[in-house]
Amino acid sequence: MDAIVLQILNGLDKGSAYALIALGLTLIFGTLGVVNFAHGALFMLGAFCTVTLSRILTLSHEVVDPTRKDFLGNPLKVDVPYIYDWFGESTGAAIIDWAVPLSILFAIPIMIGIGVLMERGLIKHFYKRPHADQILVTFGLAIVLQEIIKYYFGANQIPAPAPQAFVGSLDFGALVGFEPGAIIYPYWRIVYFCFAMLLVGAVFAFLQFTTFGMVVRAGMADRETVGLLGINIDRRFTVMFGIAAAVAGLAGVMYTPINSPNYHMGMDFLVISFVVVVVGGMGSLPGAVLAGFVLGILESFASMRQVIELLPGVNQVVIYLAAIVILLTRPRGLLGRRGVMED
Amino acid sequence: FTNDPTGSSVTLGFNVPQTGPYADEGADELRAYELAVEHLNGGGDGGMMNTFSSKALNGAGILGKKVEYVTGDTQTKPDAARASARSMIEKDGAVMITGGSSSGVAVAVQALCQEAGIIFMAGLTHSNDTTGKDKKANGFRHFFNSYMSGAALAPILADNYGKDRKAYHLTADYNWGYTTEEAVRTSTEAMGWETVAAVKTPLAQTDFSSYVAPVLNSGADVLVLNHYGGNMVNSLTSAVQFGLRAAEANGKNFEIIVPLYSRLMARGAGKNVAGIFGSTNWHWSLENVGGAKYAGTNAFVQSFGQKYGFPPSQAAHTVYCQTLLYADAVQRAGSFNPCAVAEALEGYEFDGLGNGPTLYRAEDHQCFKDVLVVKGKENPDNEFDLLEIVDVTPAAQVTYDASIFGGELGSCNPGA
Amino acid sequence: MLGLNKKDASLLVVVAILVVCAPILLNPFPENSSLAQFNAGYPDLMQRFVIFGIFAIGFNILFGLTGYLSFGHAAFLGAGSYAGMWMMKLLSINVIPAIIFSTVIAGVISLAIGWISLRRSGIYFSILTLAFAQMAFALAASVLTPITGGETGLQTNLNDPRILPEFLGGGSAVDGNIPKPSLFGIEMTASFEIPVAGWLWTFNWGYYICGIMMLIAFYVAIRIFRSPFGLMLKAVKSNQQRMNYTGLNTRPYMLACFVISGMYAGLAGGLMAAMDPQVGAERMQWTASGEVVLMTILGGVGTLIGPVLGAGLIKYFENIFSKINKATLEVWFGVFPDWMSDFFVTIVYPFIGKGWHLTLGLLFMGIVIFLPGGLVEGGQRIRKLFNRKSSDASAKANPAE
Amino acid sequence: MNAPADFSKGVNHAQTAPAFLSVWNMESYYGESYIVQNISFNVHEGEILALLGRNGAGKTSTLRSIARMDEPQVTHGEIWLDHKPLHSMASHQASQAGIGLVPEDRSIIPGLTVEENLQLAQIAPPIGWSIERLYDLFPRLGERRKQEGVTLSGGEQQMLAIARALARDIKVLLLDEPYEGLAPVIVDEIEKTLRVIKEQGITTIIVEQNAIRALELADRAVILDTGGIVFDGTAQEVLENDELRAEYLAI
Amino acid sequence: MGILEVKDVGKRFGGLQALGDVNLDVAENTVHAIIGPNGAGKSTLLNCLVGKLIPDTGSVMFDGQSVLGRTPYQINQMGISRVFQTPEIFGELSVLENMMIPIFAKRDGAFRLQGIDNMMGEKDIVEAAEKMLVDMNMADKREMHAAAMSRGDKRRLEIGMCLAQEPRLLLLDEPTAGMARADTNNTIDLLKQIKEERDITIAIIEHDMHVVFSLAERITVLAQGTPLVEDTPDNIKGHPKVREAYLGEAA
Ligand SMILES: Nc1ncnc2c1ncn2[C@@H]1O[C@H](COP(=O)(O)OP(=O)(O)OP(=O)(O)O)[C@@H](O)[C@H]1O
Ligand SMILES: Nc1ncnc2c1ncn2[C@@H]1O[C@H](COP(=O)(O)OP(=O)(O)OP(=O)(O)O)[C@@H](O)[C@H]1O
Ligand SMILES: CC(C)C[C@H](N)C(=O)O
Ligand SMILES: [Mg+2]
Ligand SMILES: [Mg+2]
Repeated sequence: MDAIVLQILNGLDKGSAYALIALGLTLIFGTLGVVNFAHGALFMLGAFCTVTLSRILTLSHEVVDPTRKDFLGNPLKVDVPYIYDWFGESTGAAIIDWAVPLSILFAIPIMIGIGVLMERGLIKHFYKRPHADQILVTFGLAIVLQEIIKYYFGANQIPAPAPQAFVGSLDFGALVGFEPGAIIYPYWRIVYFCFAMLLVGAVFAFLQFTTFGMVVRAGMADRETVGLLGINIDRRFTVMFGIAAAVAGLAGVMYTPINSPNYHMGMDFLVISFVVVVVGGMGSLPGAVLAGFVLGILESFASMRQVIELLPGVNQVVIYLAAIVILLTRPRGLLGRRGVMED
Repeated sequence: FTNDPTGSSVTLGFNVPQTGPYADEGADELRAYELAVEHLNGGGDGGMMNTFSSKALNGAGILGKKVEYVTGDTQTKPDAARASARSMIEKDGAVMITGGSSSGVAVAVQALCQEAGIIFMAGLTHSNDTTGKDKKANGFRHFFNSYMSGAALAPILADNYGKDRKAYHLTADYNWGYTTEEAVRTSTEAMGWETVAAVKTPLAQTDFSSYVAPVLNSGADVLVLNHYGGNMVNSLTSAVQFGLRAAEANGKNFEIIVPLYSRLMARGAGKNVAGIFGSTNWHWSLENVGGAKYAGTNAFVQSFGQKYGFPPSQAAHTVYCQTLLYADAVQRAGSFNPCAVAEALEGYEFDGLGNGPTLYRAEDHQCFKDVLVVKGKENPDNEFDLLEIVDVTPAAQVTYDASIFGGELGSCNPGA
Repeated sequence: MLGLNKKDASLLVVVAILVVCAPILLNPFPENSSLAQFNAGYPDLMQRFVIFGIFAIGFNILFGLTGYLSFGHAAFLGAGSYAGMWMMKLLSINVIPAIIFSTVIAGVISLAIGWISLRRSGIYFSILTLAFAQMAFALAASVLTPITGGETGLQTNLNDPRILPEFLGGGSAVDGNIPKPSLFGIEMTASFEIPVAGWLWTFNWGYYICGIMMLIAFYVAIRIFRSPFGLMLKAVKSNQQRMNYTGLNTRPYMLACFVISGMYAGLAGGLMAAMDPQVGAERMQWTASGEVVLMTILGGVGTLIGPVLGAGLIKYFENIFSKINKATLEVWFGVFPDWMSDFFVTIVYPFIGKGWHLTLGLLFMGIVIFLPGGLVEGGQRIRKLFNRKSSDASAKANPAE
Repeated sequence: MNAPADFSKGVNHAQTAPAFLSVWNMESYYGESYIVQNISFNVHEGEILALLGRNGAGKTSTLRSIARMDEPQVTHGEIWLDHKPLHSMASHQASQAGIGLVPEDRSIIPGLTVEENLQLAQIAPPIGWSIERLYDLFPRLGERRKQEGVTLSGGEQQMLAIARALARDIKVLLLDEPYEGLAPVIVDEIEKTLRVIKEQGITTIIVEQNAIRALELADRAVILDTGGIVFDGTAQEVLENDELRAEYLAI
Repeated sequence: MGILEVKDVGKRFGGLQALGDVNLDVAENTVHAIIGPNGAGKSTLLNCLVGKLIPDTGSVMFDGQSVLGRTPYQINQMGISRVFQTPEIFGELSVLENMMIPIFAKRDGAFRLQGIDNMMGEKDIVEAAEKMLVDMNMADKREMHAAAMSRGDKRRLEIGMCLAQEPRLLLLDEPTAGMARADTNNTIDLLKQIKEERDITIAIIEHDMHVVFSLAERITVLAQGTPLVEDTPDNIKGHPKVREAYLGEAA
């Protein structure tokens, strides 16, 4: 029983990662109809916003410490962050400690900027082009972004830990009446889940309670006619892209303490996020989120030892298996709309 | 034989991952290769050529021919690695291929070199198979292997954590993972440990939470992460997040073990590695800690550090050694003929390359030398000082019978 | 000729000539020149060009004609490779059974996957094929390790049975070495080299066998494009509804097309195993499926020769650009003064060697942005330019007309 | 028969333009094909103009050019609406300037209900008739307000397309075959509506195959053939000129 | 006993009874028109005949065999062809290719693998397609992309494609909508001629009374999903209820 609750919890946080990435992707892919292979790269860029901010915060000057030696036996040069000089050591250290949450503020304008730039400079010209061309150009862009990041940050992972206050885990089991220690759950993952729900809610609200969503959907289905009705659809597409980029970026920012970022993390998520969006149903935001959680939880269950022993290898294929079953029984995914990218 | 160098130079093929997850290891390997070539051609301070027990090398290239090299990208994919190696052989006329970053690649490229009649000097590969089940007459490995990691680690673990432990293994679902799990299991079980469970994790996994979370309730009190690279960074991060470091089980402190460590990896995992045991082939502080027996280490660190500004990784060290060893073997054999070179390497004993006295065993072309047991440092002095050498296990203790892994060496192929 | 119209026949002839002369054409730079780096005329790469050409031609039969974008074609390539390897391990080192069997197996598997995936269209179809391929990859890489060799892959071994009699390529090891794939005794790696002045031309048996297979594959593709069957496939792409109400059953057309395309992939896989006896599971990964998609788009979707060109370009970058290192650059720019050469090296370095992906990414973007129809469109534009120029010239020459 | 006024190219006609909507020397292309071939005509405020011609004559292309759709591309010429230069606008700007087009394929937006299709027209200014008023005009649409627009019957879709144009405050209504597919009684209804619209001062250009009906409604007529204007005059003239009708309209 | 017998067919869309107990009997080798107000269910009825929709109740028999439970292509192979209300053609193919496809379907059935046969080697089919193009008066458009044609031309092409199949029952949903008068008349003549020459039954939906009254031998008037009357054209013209609900002043 506790094992099951545990895997559901695990599925929730994996699900929130999938859901967040798929949410951003579905804004571009399910709503604007652009097969955006650079979406994973946006997620990755978000994560590197965190890395960049913590690099900025730890910008240092060197102080030679003659008592210690470096690997060549020379006196050790110690880096002292400027921020220590300005705010004093303890405040400075606290600011550095809170780099990840601070990055949210840092990342929002940057990611919106990147999204808008990308749309204006590139994607704009590809709405009417075949999906194949969109794949090629966005894949090319993804590679370029990745390589640039790799060039500056290297190929290995870079740790970006959560603030000290969120290190450690909650004894969730004890709270709901299991034995102590039966179900423990890291604080940061709880934060991630809540953050995901908040972001999903905000995006939903924006699209639900304004006509923005309807207009963009209409524009996707028939740009020409929407223009005929006096609506400047290009501008709305740009805004949509900016939002999508920001959502992807924030998903990346908050993900860094869970897995240390590297330049390749976007590609790792790319395929899964396409699967999630399509299983959720093209053009459906709730579908993408639902599918994210369903697949996340399924994956968690499939990686239970007992399950793997029963069916070796299910953990590796369960998402795809589920995708096949769902798409065969529900032709347009969980909540898909008719006619969106069916040809 | 294939690619007998006719001109005044000889070409070596450095086939390393330049893209993909091991690109940083690959980059470090490449630095070491360049350094080795410089030293072979008489440039720089000579590095370990000065401490190497064999004095056949004289700084005038190999057999008087200037050493040149070509580089290629394995992408850590057997297919791509073979394509790259084939182009080195067919297009550039390389006489020897070296490099690699994973056992899959090493096995694939080694087989290719066997077929083509070229010597293969393996780089970073740790699976037993490379010189076990899949060994080849034209292939040689300086790096240690899973078996040795297990054999070296087990006694230290028993000393530190006791003989009554229950281990839970998470194993990367591929050949290296299997052999490492197997090695650690057998050697710890021999100490009296019990293995509660061993779960295979997909190689492409990035979030290990659903594998890590159930560990605490399984009755285990030790978690063994048979992971490397990104896998290990992520699984260790998950394990720490789920409070395993702080937890108690069966009345003991819960412990985590990482059988194969590398410094580059430790950097990715950050503070999470503190206090965690593992093994490694070599570390830049070895001579400072272990004394003159490990001569060569400081010479190498010095010349590498001067050139690049940071200490070499174990990957850099092993490929530097491999390059010198090859050059030396050619020099001693007096010929580039792969069969002559192989003969010169087989059963060769040497010293001064930073690992102490070492044997290139004839039966399986595996090097036997001391193995380092290391631990993540609690309070690193500087950004390179992440691992602390806990113990050095003597070579004798990690030596095994050459036949235990099966496989056939075949006969050396000099090529057409 | 051969039932082709004049235009197609001349295209086939041109391709055939290119294939035959490739060892010369791809080695334009003398052996010892500093540009020899850019030579691609060595057996392994030439084999890859034509093998991936076959793969892309087959993919284009599906994608170019019907518009169905399969994201799982690598599964068929991989299955073909494994099948071919097993033939070389079990039956004979002769490549013929390997090639035949790999094509057949890929056909059978694509029949099964196509049967299910073709129930959906558009993006849903793409994701179904992707899911199947990813499952195949995951299984090959782990659970099926006894058959596939897992992540390390499958190789020929000293003690493989090879039960066919020796003259058919059966039999075991030759003095401690594994026999090499061959065609009735001609080893795939066997080449003869002709040095001409500063050039060295390598004519390789394996390459020519692949080349012949590609020409056959290309010919069959032309015939399919020009057949009523091809017309039906284009009609499926254009309007399935009209197809149905015209009394045509689209399912078998699609399935036949899918299987043919899968068999092309299987053939390519079989040839890969035959040229280089080693298969790794990553050959089936989505990135491999994605690669053939990129090749096809890069060359020109729905064109006959485009996919081959796209395949060539990507493989060229992967194999040639990735091998240029700093030392090579220093040699090239050595003629300039030091500061200039340093400057050039710094500028160029991020784009070559380990930066080859960056160049490839930029190339992808550049081509789609500036040549929407892929490389083939580029060619057409150049030709148009020439035509215009020459017609301008003739117009000037004959002002009276 | 008035010959189209001849204005030299490149002059700013805003001040000299005698009419409410003026098209000067307009040329449009679909890719490389030259479709609208240098046409000029004027429409006065409050007037109904019938634009007639055979299939493929270029009627739709002319309307689309005026509405500033991406295709066909207007490569030359000027279009002025009430002293505003339509030729330098994008379609959404033209719409905001007062152009309303009822396209020949109706272009009901898939995925949106009838009501959403109408709401969409009232997002950008200027806003015209209220949705309730439109439902009064076409009660069938009111009954089907929650139904997805594209599942309406052919005739219902036509009503929706006209209603959608009226939902905006337009100055010029461009109708591309508005009677097509409508039952005769409904055609009568729409004709009445068009007269009402005219009374409100809205200018209309109507393209219609049912030429007689269109001419009975219209004040003036322009006849197109292979992309050029072959007649520009009053509707009455066409109705009376049998030769003209026989040659270009086959009636 | 007609060739097509529709018995008690009903179809609901959610709360809307689009068809209720429709009975229809079309005699062999006649032209039967179905008219009625917009949204009466005419297209829906046609959809039930060709397998696009499955009726909730009732039966549809063609030549003694049930149509229900068969897929569209099977129904077509039985000898029923349909022209849609909005043109359904192969936009990316040339006009000639468009015309060849139905002829292939006629000759080879629902599926035949002609993997490497040469299309242009099929002389008979090319000739038949070209002849049909001449008949449809569009031989000059032979090489054009079908999508680039004007809408009237697309419709003509679609009719030609259906006729090329030589169906036994031809269903036409507003075939002349948007067609110029001259071509409408041509089409009427063509349909008449084909009916004379071949054993063909035609069911036609039209709002253009000129077409209806020139072609139809019997007329069914559908209103709100049920047949109002069925009679000869002359009687329908004079029927007061029909005049009121549908024809208006047109008749
Ligand atoms: N998208 C297109 N691409 C190329 N040519 C086109 C395109 N659309 C229309 N044409 C061509 O432009 C010409 C004029 O077409 P247009 O649709 O304006 O005619 P129309 O007068 O509206 O005819 P109809 O009465 O049939 O609707 C036709 O010859 C047609 O073939
Ligand atoms: N898929 C559907 N879902 C809901 N309602 C539908 C659907 N298809 C048709 N209807 C409704 O059923 C009714 C009958 O539609 P149908 O298309 O058969 O009319 P029709 O007689 O052909 O009219 P018209 O002459 O205008 O083409 C209409 O009111 C239409 O809105
Ligand atoms: C990089 C190596 C030391 C470990 C690697 N995973 C292997 O297969 O051997
Ligand atoms: Mg028109
Ligand atoms: Mg209808």
